[in-house]
Amino acid sequence: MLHALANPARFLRLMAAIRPWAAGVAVLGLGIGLAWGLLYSPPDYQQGETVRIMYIHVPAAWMGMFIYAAMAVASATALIWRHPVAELVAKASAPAGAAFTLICLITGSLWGKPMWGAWWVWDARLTSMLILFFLYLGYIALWEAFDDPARAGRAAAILALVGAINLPIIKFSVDWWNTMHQPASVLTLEGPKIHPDILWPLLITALGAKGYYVWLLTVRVRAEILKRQARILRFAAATDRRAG
Amino acid sequence: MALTVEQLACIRGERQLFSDLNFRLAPGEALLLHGPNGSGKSSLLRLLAGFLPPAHGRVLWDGAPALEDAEAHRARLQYLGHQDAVKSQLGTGDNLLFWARLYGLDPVGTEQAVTAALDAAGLQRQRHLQGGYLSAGQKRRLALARLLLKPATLWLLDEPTNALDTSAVAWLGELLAAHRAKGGMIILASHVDVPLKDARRLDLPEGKLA
Amino acid sequence: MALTVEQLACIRGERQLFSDLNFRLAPGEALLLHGPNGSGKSSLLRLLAGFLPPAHGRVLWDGAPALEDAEAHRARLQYLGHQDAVKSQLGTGDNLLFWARLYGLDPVGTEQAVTAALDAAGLQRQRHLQGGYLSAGQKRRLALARLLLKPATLWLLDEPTNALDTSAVAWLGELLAAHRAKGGMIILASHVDVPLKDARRLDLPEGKLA
Amino acid sequence: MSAFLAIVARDLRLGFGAQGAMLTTLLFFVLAVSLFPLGVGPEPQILARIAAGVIWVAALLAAMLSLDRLFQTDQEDGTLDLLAQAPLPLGLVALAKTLAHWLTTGLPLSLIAPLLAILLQMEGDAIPVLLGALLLGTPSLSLIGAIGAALTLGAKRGAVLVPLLTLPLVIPVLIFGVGAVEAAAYGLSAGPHLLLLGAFLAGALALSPLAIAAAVRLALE
Amino acid sequence: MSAFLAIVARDLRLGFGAQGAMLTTLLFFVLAVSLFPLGVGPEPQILARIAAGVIWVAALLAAMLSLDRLFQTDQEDGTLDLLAQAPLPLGLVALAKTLAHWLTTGLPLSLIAPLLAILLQMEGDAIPVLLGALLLGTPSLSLIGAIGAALTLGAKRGAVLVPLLTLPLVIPVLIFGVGAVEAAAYGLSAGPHLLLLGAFLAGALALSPLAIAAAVRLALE
Amino acid sequence: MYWASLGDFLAMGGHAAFIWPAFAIALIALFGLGLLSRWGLTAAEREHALARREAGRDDSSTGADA
Ligand code: HEM
Ligand SMILES: Nc1ncnc2c1ncn2[C@@H]1O[C@H](COP(=O)(O)OP(=O)(O)OP(=O)(O)O)[C@@H](O)[C@H]1O
Ligand SMILES: Nc1ncnc2c1ncn2[C@@H]1O[C@H](COP(=O)(O)OP(=O)(O)OP(=O)(O)O)[C@@H](O)[C@H]1O
Ligand SMILES: [Mg+2]
Ligand SMILES: [Mg+2]
Repeated sequence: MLHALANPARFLRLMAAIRPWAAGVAVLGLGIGLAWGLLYSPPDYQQGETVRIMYIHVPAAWMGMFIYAAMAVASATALIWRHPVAELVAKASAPAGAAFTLICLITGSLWGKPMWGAWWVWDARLTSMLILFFLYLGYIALWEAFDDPARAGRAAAILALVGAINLPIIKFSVDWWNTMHQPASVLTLEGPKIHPDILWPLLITALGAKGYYVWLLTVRVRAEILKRQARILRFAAATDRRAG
Repeated sequence: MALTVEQLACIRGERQLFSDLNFRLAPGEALLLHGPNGSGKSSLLRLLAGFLPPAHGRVLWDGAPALEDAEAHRARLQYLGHQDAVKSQLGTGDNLLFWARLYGLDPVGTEQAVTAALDAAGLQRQRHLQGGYLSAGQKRRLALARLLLKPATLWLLDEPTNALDTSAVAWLGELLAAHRAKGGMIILASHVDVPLKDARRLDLPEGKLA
Repeated sequence: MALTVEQLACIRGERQLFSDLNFRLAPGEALLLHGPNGSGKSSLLRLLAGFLPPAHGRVLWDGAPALEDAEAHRARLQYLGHQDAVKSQLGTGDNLLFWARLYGLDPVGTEQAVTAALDAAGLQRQRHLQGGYLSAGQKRRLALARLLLKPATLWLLDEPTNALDTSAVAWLGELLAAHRAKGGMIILASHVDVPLKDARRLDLPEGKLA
Repeated sequence: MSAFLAIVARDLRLGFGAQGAMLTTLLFFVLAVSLFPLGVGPEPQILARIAAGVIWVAALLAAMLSLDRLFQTDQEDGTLDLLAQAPLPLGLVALAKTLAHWLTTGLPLSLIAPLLAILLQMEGDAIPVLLGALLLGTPSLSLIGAIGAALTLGAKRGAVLVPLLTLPLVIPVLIFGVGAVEAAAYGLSAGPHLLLLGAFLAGALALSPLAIAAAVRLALE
Repeated sequence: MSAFLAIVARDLRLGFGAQGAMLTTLLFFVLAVSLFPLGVGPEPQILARIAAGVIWVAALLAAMLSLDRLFQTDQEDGTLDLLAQAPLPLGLVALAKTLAHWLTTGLPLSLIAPLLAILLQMEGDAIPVLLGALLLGTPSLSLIGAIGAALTLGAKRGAVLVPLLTLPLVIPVLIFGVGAVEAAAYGLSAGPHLLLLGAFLAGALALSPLAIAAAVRLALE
Repeated sequence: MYWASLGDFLAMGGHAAFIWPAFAIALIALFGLGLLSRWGLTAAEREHALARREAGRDDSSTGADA
């Protein structure tokens, strides 16, 4: 078998089997979690109703970070075992990660305006999220910058790994940078204040977001595989015509 | 000492260029690669040089996999591609000097080796001329002169005669003959006649289906 | 219509490459430039193309100084140098498309002209492949295909056969013959045989000291 | 005209690949600007004071980044020879290439600058002036930079002089550009600064094609 | 070792000589830094307050200037093929080239920074710390930047892509670098910050040759 | 149910201008990305089928239609 991608039938079947379940988890999780958050959970005594933004903001933040980790693992797999599907998993993850990170940034700044009176402050957490967003965009841009998918895939995998090593250092340094100056805000919903009425919808939404991510993966990876196969077939067809 | 190629296949951008390639090269032997444009001659040379991983098959040196120990493989070969690798901002002599240093010639030997190589390539007069001002054939001569700076068993040459005039082609012929007489091996791709006696010939057809 | 060169001399970096060069080229005629590496073939072509000012002597077109009216001179010639001018990030077809647009072909004609040129050069299959992935010979074919996109009387070709395989050389031969049959003129520098019948030959000796 | 547009279109695709063009420059610009709060600290008043300088420095950098290769890649692969033979004066070829450069750097970054200005807490009144100043100033950066890029091609030993020649020429653009924004922020009229920027642009537009063409022709000898 | 030095020496000649890269970097750095007094006005306290940040950000941006061509010119003329065949691991080849890059950008820029710091009214005690921090931090910039340069070999719009890929990764250098100078300015010990900068450099020194070599090998396929 | 009336619900305690856009943007982004991905898959499927027909391989042995 010369092309590992020529017959990834098992992988595709697995993805096809997972897809409806993932879709179900996504719809139910996001639907129930957000409805619960909007309809049944109490407002915060300090933040009032704006606390409801949290039910998107926090799962989005979690997903933004989680997906980068998943991408790094997939990239390592691609580099070490040279498994092309792993490369495609990483590629398919990036838009999802970027989207969740962007949602976190936007909802955060919509929350920040009423809470802090500013759309944006250069707080450590905000800043490291912004940097994560740039890492995603850089990764996507690198994929787009090559026409040869084999080249692009491995270059992007190296970038993702370098980024993964550096990400904790960036986060640490940014946290630490912000404590040097006056911290711009103090988040009030820390630890013990988390009431079960708040925690549950939060967790359910987060689960739904995970389901959404898995569903998106099954769709996007399949599309990538088909596109590659079509390319291979095209070359083969051109060669056949010539030989025959 | 021998190079053996078994069932080699090469894929570029999801297109198979050749497959099931087999040959064996003993010291003093030479192999001429022929084939239409785009048939994969350069790709084969790059594969043998270790730039490209083979899609299938093996390259053996004395029976052991050749490409795994990259360092040892690098040490036994010299590669000359389509490009001359001449730095236009450096003088002709300085271009060679850099390669001589890189190949680890000792400081005393370096100067002499460079002078000798320039003489052989007929570039003495251009020694202080910037690489960018050389004519196309002079650049190619400079690239060939590099072959004299590093002892290596296997020469991989990609259309070395391009842009060379007749006297330079004759010089190249002498180079090749001398290398083979010392037990060297040569794999050379070319569309035109090359002064290379008793060379075996390998024809690469147009690429086939994967 | 005729190109006349009178007492032409060329100096590069204080070195005189040739001097007192005289020839005349009528429609349908071809001139083959020969000479060792660095003798000034490429320099002569660049001089005739208007890149380099002559150190001495004149270039006449129909008896009038040719190089003074740069615009008119550009319009009547096509120059192919040592380099292929292939953009590696653009597709093969897009490379040609750009030149077709630049040469002012109308939008309808452009597509057709490019398809025809690609077919002629044997690059149909590579139409969507990036220029950077082409083999050396395929790049050269692409450069030659450009000749089909702009009608010009005088072709200045610098070693056009480099890297071409035998079938491409034959195609070039047809191109040259067709161009001459239409009354075109050709000046071509080469170290190897080119399929060009009844061409006159101009030998450039090694450059002398100024 | 169609030849002119062909060059612009090709350079847009080459340097930056049509769609990705704007996006990459924008990202880079946003990133460069966001480095300053990280360096200087998050206090809004300080950020507001340096905002104009930050944005102009980032613009200068973005303009310089891809500039030195404006003609170089075309020269190295032989394309410049053929462009010089095109049915189009060399000055216009140069103008087309410079326009493509501005379209992929100066224009998109000018358009996103107001957003960054908000992030940096710039005075609201100053923001339209910032946009106008950038739109007037960035073409000058591209034009003057292109002269430098062309000079590097031909210059033999003197290439070291090129930045010495061109960077000082962009200083006026930066000073008037920052000046316009500062004036608006303090409630003064930005008019004179913008006029000077415009005059500078007009001069650059008239003179630099000539200078570029001369430099390129020298490089082709 | 002699092969290593041969590469460094060659790149220094190529960098200093025709390109004038070093001068461009220095001039850009000086220009970028000196722009801020214009915007901020001459108040010494504010200038002093932003000095460390501005100098560091300008250094970061200046280091990006010539970076995209670190491997590209060598790839285009076939030299990179032969460097990869040299009797020297590719990681060391990369290290040699990166060293040359630092010698032509990071080093001169660090040496001129104290002068700029004085212009910006930086606290006298902080200036030696600034010099030390830059000398420790700029090599990391070159190393990580070289990864970006290697990754974008053969890519479209490399010039803008390289900073986009590398700037987010070098943010720790910026933060520790500024931290060291500010600590010194406030009379605190800069030691911990410098240690962190050193640790980051050690990590970059150990890991980036691997990443660069992998990326370059990819580009040669 | 926490809310007394629909009006209360929509007003979100005076913070409607922040809360509703936040939810809307998030859902639009996720939904949009999902839709784009679906379209991408459909396009890829079409292209794959076309390429396969061109290559004259209508058998389904590549197993891509799982
Ligand atoms: C653009 C602005 C913002 C960004 C980028 C942002 C980013 C983040 C991130 C990354 C997290 C996840 C932290 C973790 O779990 O480790 C998070 C959590 C959170 N954010 Fe934000 N945030 C922003 C604005 C806000 C605002 C304005 C508020 C409310 C005042 C807020 C409240 C919270 C809360 C309550 C959590 C959960 C805390 C926890 O996990 O313990 N955020 N945010
Ligand atoms: N990424 C890619 N996708 C598709 N085809 C590719 C890709 N890269 C290279 N190729 C093709 O692979 C072939 C490479 O050929 P190679 O350079 O080995 O030919 P060659 O025999 O040396 O030709 P020449 O005689 O012209 O030098 C070309 O046909 C080229 O079009
Ligand atoms: N600035 C300069 N100073 C000195 N000599 C120069 C300078 N520029 C070019 N030359 C010399 O001028 C000659 C240019 O030759 P040209 O390129 O015209 O040769 P050619 O006949 O085309 O050779 P080839 O067959 O190798 O292509 C070369 O010998 C070169 O060394
Ligand atoms: Mg070849
Ligand atoms: Mg020549």
